[in-house]
Amino acid sequence: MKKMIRVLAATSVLATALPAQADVVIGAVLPLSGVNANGGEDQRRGIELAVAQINEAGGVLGEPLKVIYEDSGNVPQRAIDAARKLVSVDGVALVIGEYSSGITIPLGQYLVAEGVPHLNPASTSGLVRGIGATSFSMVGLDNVSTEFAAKDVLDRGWKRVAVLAMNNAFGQGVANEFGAHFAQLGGEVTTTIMYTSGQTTYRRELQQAESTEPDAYVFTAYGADGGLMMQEAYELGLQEDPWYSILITMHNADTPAEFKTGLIGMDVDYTADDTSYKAAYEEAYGQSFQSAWSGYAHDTTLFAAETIERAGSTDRPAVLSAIAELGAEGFTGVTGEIKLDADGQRMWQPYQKLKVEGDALVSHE
Amino acid sequence: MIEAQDLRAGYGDGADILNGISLTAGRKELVTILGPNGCGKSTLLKTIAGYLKPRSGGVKMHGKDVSTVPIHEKVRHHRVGYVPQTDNVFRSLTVAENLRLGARGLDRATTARRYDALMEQYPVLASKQGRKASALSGGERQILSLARALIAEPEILLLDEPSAGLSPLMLHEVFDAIAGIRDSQGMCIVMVEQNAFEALGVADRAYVLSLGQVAIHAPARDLLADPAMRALYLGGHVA
Amino acid sequence: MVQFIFDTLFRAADLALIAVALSAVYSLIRFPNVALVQYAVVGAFVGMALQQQGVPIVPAVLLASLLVGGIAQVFNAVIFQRLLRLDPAIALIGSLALSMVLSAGFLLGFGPAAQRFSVQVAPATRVFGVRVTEMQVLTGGLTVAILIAFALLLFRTPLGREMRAVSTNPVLAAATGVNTARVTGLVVFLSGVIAALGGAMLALRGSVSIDMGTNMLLPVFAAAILGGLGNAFGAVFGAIVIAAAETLITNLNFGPIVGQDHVFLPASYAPAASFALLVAVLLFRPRGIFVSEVTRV
Amino acid sequence: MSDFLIHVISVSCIYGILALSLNLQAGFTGLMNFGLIAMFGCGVYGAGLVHRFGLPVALGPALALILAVLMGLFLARLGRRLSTDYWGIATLSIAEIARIFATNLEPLTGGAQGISGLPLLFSGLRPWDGAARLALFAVILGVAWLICERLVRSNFGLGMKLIREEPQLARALGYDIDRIRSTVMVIASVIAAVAGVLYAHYLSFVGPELLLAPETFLIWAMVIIGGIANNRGVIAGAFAMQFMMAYVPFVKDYFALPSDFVAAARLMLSGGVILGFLLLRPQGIFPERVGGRHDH
Amino acid sequence: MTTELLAVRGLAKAFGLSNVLEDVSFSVMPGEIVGLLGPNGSGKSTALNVISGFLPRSAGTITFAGRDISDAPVHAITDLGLVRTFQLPSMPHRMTVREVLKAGKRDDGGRFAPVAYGPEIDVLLQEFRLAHVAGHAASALSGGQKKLLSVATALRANPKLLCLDEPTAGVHVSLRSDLVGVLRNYVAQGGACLVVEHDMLFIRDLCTRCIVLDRGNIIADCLPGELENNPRVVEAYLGKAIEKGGMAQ
Repeated sequence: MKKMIRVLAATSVLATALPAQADVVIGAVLPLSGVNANGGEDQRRGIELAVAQINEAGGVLGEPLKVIYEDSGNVPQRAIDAARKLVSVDGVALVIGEYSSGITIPLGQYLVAEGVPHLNPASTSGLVRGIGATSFSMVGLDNVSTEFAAKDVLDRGWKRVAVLAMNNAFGQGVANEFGAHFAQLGGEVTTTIMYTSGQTTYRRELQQAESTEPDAYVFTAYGADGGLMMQEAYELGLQEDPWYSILITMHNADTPAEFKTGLIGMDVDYTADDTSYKAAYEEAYGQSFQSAWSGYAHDTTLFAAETIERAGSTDRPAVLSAIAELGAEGFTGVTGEIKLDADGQRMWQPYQKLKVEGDALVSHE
Repeated sequence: MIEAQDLRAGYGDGADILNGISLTAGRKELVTILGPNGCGKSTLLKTIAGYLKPRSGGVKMHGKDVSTVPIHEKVRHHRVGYVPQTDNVFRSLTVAENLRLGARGLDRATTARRYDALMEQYPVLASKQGRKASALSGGERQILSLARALIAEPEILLLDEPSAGLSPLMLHEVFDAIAGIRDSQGMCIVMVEQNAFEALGVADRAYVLSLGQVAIHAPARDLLADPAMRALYLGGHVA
Repeated sequence: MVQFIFDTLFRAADLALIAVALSAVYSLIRFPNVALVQYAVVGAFVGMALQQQGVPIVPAVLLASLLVGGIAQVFNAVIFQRLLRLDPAIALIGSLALSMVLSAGFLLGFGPAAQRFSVQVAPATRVFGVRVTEMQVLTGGLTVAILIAFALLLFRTPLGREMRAVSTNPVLAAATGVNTARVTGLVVFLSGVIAALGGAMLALRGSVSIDMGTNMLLPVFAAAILGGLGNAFGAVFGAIVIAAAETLITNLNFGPIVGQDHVFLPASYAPAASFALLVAVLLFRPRGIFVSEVTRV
Repeated sequence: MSDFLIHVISVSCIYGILALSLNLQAGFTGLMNFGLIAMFGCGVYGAGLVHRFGLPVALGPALALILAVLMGLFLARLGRRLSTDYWGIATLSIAEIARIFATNLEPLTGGAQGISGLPLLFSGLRPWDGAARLALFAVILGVAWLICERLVRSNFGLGMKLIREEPQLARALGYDIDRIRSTVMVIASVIAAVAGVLYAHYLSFVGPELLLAPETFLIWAMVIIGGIANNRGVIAGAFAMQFMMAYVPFVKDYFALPSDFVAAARLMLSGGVILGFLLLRPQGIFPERVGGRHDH
Repeated sequence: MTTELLAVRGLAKAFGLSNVLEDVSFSVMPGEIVGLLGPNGSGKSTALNVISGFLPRSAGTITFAGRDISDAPVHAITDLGLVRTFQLPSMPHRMTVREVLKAGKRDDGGRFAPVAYGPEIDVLLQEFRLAHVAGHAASALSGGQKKLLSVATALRANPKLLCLDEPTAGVHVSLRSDLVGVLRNYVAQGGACLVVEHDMLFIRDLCTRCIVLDRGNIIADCLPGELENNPRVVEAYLGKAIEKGGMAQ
């Protein structure tokens, strides 16, 4: 028993000793490990670039802006634990997070319950809308993107398609919304296959899809999953039929060129009119965008800094009303204009049609 | 050929099971170790064989101290053969494979020669060379395990209750075989037995153990005639 | 149908090597060593790392397997021999713990993403109306070759005879002059090598991520237990049964039943099929279908 | 700051309850359950399903109880003819099957996205809600501890210990091994499910990730570090592990380590602690008190 | 006429093809101490295992205290009052001698009632000379002490019939007479014993009747004193060695 008390005492001393607060601090919960680690890393890059840009221009409220990154490990409860640390120990002004909708939703609900402003930089499931009053999306939701995709697919003359999506909130949202829009526009979904992310093979799923003899395969996949799926589709000879990827940048970087020849798809448009961000990214990291999400994370950070500046303090109620104000007014970042609707969701965002050329993605109208 | 001096041994950190036992056995001699259940017979044999390290005292074979030499090295380098009590054949291996295992380390020609000789000596085995050992009867297994030890031509043979689980008829066959080995090959044999009177019938000398100590040490013939022995098994007790 | 058989066989090949290694080592060291599945991942990762250092693929895989064999021996000597003295169940917990530590090591060393050997990948060709890729044929053939080589070693050589002798009766084997510690060490080494080769074959056919060990754990165990743990070649049979069950459950079209064209069970139920089979076997035939030589106490 | 400490202690209490449950099975009865998380899952999903289908919150514990009893009985039945290691693998399989179904039975369980928005306990007491929850958890932990202590010190407890080490002797003395096992499994399962219900209403989210196998091993680490078959010890172990887990991110911040470190360190901690203790101090920090308070 | 406590009729047990027990019938009355003897491999231990429910029978019936227990599970048989010990008792290492002794009697004051160590435990500890090791781990006892503990534990269960498997093997000579005293005392208070034993002196001191098994069949059922003069018994024990020249008396 004595030992236990000693352990407790030691850890609580450790706990109070660690956080050092001087700067304006915001938190970010990202999937820095797990299957979405590449996406999470790309988000982190976007945030870093934004922080550099803000601090170069004098910071926020006269202080340098600091972002504390926490890893969700792609697990909801870890994400909530991480948020708890950010909120109660680091005392952050607001929290940016996460990547996949299945985690963003419980994370957001926790933050809403705590009264902490939550900015969603990436998750597009329709369910995000219901998180709560102090949660805001810096990205347009599925209903917008899948309608765009369904139209694009039909325009290319493919009437019967098999849909593959990962079995989580985002994938289920995409599959349902796409199916609804596609049927409404007169197409037919032959089968909808929900696969578990992180497998070592997707042959079974691919063969299930193939047996329905579709005109084309419509799929969405995270980084490593997408790469493997494209390789196996190639090996199985399924690429004789066209493949169409919803949010193609999620896995493009993880897919070797030889397995994605002829792949087309759509994604959010992250370079709007302004190419300076693209240049900064390439200079800093020596490669082109790994996904669309760095741009959104970048804009989310800029948006956050701007609201704190407007609020005049890191006081949460003040920050919240500043977000509402700025959202109604509109704010222009590298992904175009961010304007929020009554639910705090981004009303519009640009999309682009893309195709693979070698290793890179190019516009494909 | 075997000299055990004041052996003390036990399992794990348990109490001593052998409380200072000394024993000798010479060439062309069949020595049997007797005693009631739990007196330490098998433990003594295991300690001599090298399964168990003595806590004190020592074992010499051919005049060399081998107290800490593990069993497999004794078999390979000190010409020792050991036949455990039950479960003494490799059930999943064929009769031929069992014998070949016994002949490990020997060249092909020698193996073949001795193999054939054993087949001639033990016709029960010859007819079942390709069978799995698990298909043999209890007596056949006993013979097989004996043959497996003999193929390496040991000079010292340690037997742990060769009669265990055998029918009386089979028992005589096995004991006769053992006595035959001593006589024909001049081997030194130490045999632990429950079947006291049968064992005494073939043995030269006997040690009777009680609670981890030697209670009686005498020539087998004398013991067989000894009323104390009769008492031990039919209503007597050695204090 | 032909496609079904091929899918089953290739899935069985995924499992067979690791399951055989597991069974072989179980026959001598009587506890289910969960870490063996992670050895397969180590083998694949080390092979890929060597290839990235410029070692050609064949020596890279061989070198990696030998290395894993050595690692298996070290872990066995340092960890499992000591834990087994306490209790086989403790050794099982230890092997689970070792698996976690190894996963952590992979995460730090190789990152979370799936990795591949850099080999030429060609699209599948059709044989008997079934699509097979060059790599599938090659690795499948190699798997069979490794299994045959292991069988020959076990049943046709004096060393194999000693291995079988030690596994059926270690006490007697020692009494026959077999150095049981050396034979056990050798089998541990071989199990590491075979598991690593199994991992490399998997990596050659697709990709290997740090989660592979966790994902393979139960199917491999299901195969090994189905075949009767300790019965090395029963494990091959077990692998085929498990593979068939997994393939069947994902190939069944429930569409007609519910009045649609195509409704499949999600393929992610496939592992549940193998686990359920495992549980059923344990419920009704607690010692596997082929009762092995190992009598359990 | 103190909020975070309250959080860590609250979660430690919940894990303390789980550690007690595992200790009852593995520590005192020798039942090596590697699927403990499925019992916890009965509680989590009991609460979650009730919420998802709009039933009164109070039905959550009831549903959890029913699921837990069934789970306990099934695992005990499975163990009837199996040796320890086979049973361990079997329990691991059951837990994985449960997780796979939780992930895929979307209409029932909400699938991979889980069930969110469960009512948070005492949310009306803000800002004292955290402390109130902690108090509740501590009380329930205390009650669980009392139940476990009473159980292992009873005549029944002697039977458990006898079964753990000498089942043959236990049988010869007339102990009905199957019945004692089933009873222990059901009690332990219910205790774990209570922890699950509390956790679900604490996290306000229920998802299949809660049922991942490494979570079971985390609880094993707690039991092994604290001292197997020592009820106070395993609670101490739960606190120690939870605090270490919770402070890994701070270590990362402090030394500016890469973010992969957190995930790896957590795995390394549970695995390494188990291995280290098994090799160097298998009896744990607080060893079992053989003989209890009556023997000196 | 008093009714039989234990009645065994036509009991047979085969392992695979070998018949270990062929046709065994005998009974035990209250107040009796029956010795079950026989050379190695005669089936004594197997008989004990089948009667106590540890092995399934192949044929025959077993009744105990008026109930058919032929197929009853071990715990049910024990509940009726038939308690056994083992030839090589192994004891737990994380329970004390006192705890093991306590565990001999189940449901003492209720299943979930706290364990209380009453004076009867101390009496038993004294009687079996285990008081000085009462707080030690049971596994740390010597082989003989374990034997004594197992007998004491079985006695705690207040059995109607106590079945002992070689209770004296490994037990120190000075303790054997104590054991005889304790068992006599127990029988005097209404118990009965069935003892598998090698030590003839012990048998002669203790038993009221002896049953001798050979190769799965009963070859004698007599008083202990009559054993030496029973030619079948002598033959079974001494075999052909006699003819071969031994036993020259």
